[in-house]
Amino acid sequence: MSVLPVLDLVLIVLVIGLAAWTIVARDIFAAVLAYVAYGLLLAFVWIRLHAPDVALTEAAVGGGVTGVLLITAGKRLGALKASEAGAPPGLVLKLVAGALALLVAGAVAFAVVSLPTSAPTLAPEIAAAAPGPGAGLGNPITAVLMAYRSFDTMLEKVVLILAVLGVWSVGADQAWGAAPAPLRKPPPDGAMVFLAQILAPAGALIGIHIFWVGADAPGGAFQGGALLAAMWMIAMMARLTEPPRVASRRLRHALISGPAVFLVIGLAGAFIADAFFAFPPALAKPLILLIETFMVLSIALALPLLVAGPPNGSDEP
Amino acid sequence: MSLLVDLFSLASIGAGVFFFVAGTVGLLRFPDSLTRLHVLSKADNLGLGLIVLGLMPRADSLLEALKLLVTWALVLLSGAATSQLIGRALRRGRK
Amino acid sequence: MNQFLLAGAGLIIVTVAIGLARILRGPHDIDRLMAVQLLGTGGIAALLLTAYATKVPGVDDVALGLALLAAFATMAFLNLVDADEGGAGS
Amino acid sequence: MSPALLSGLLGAALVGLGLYGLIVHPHPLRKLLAFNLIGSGVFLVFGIVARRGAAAGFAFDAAPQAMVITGIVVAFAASALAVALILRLAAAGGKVTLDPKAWAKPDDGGAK
Repeated sequence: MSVLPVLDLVLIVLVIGLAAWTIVARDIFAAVLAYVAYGLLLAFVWIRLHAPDVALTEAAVGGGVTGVLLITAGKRLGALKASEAGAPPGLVLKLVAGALALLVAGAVAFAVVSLPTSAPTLAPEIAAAAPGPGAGLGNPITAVLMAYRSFDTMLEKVVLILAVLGVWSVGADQAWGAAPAPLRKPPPDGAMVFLAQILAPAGALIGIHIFWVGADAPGGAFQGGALLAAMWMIAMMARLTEPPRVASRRLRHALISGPAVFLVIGLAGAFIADAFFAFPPALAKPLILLIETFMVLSIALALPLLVAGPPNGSDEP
Repeated sequence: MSLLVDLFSLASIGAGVFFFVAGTVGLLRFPDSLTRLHVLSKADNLGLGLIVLGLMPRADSLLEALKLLVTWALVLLSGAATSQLIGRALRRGRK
Repeated sequence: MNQFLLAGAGLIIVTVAIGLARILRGPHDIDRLMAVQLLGTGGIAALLLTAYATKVPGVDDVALGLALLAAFATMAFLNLVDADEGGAGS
Repeated sequence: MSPALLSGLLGAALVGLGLYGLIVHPHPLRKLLAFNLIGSGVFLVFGIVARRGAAAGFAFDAAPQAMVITGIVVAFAASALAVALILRLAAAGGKVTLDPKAWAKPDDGGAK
């Protein structure tokens, strides 16, 4: 192993370079694109840390969906004059901010370097306790998300839905209940329709595959759901389908189904198993699979709705 | 046999890397957006394709080899369609 | 052989990163976007090479996910550019 | 240096860079980018804790990694909410400055 350390070093210099470019670039759109490239490279760093699950999430959410969100915002706001953004900071503020940033970065670096040599770990505990008898989860990360720390995962879904509510409430009063603006205004090009017609079904299959293998291999509800979300966005970008009306009952039910099913089964755990959010050993695997299916649905709906933005009256662009 | 596989991988991956280098040089040196678009597709299609070809005999299972192939096919499809769209946007003066 | 795969990965990452100078230079936003697309493809290639050299499991799925999203940013960008020129407002 | 240590130092550098950008940039979208840099820096520090937590027989400690996965999704949700607010601000006033003086009406005597 002699090339690998060099590769790591190159990767890290690159990531820092791109991060620095998002901060110092003059052009706002250049900064946004540097951030998208940064997200792609970060997925690579996670692979080097032996975290393919995180890499997959980072690639789909951090690089892909966030990229579309920021490119849309950057391109729209780039049309504004620079003077509308507020006064640039003075030299004193820059120096103070630089000193503060150096101090904080130094403190974090010191903490990283001086981590105890015998690191505390939950790995054996998770392996022993979380999959439990009969749960049969070979992928420890899925085990943590669905069994060992399942309450956190449920609350995380609630946060996602609160964010959707927040985005919806930003819209104008008279637009309430309408659909968000379509992701593309002019009629789509033939090439884009063709691309979406192949990419979206293929991607949906791959998303479901990644969700399905998540029990034993890298993958799971988050990663699969994020990929499905991206595919729905591709279909909307080519106008194969339109954003749904936010007043739609079916949409709202589907959106909350993930945390709702999770909560109901978790509460039932207090009676049919020995504790709140515990699964009876014999039923653990099918119950976890049921919860995960609805979680995938919630994630795949929530992420595109967050990108699509607030409801929009049909007359207003 | 394994020497033969290694030689094949060596040649194919080497050629793939060459096309990535060529694509980057073109992206930096070519004078306008349309010519840059042209070199970009070389790196996308040939560069990744040759690397996938070189890695395929090293795959542990048939499924793994198939995944490599699908990865390339998806990039090929995306590259072809977006090149078309970018080219069209450029011709209409949308940059 | 593994050293060769890793060297290939490193070489691709370095060259593609040099190509990112297009994000700095522009001149158009579309040129910047092309540099990001090249980084995406190069990233997939380097990822596959590294995966086969270091045998980290699950990397092929990550590459598959990245390949699915290769056109994602470009599609979003072109939709906005087309809308701008349509004269229908932003 | 091991990749874990390198990535940890990378995380520290990202936190510093992001903090600087968050303070210095007047544009809210640039602040959001900077804030996301801080976030991913923190995630990376979590990542090395996970990698170092590799006990015998395990490649990593799954608990911090699972938290990073949920964290990435929550960070995205927060970013989306922020972008919606920024775009609404731009649509409402034609400007995105966070400076209260710029938003004060000329006839109320610059009241804060």
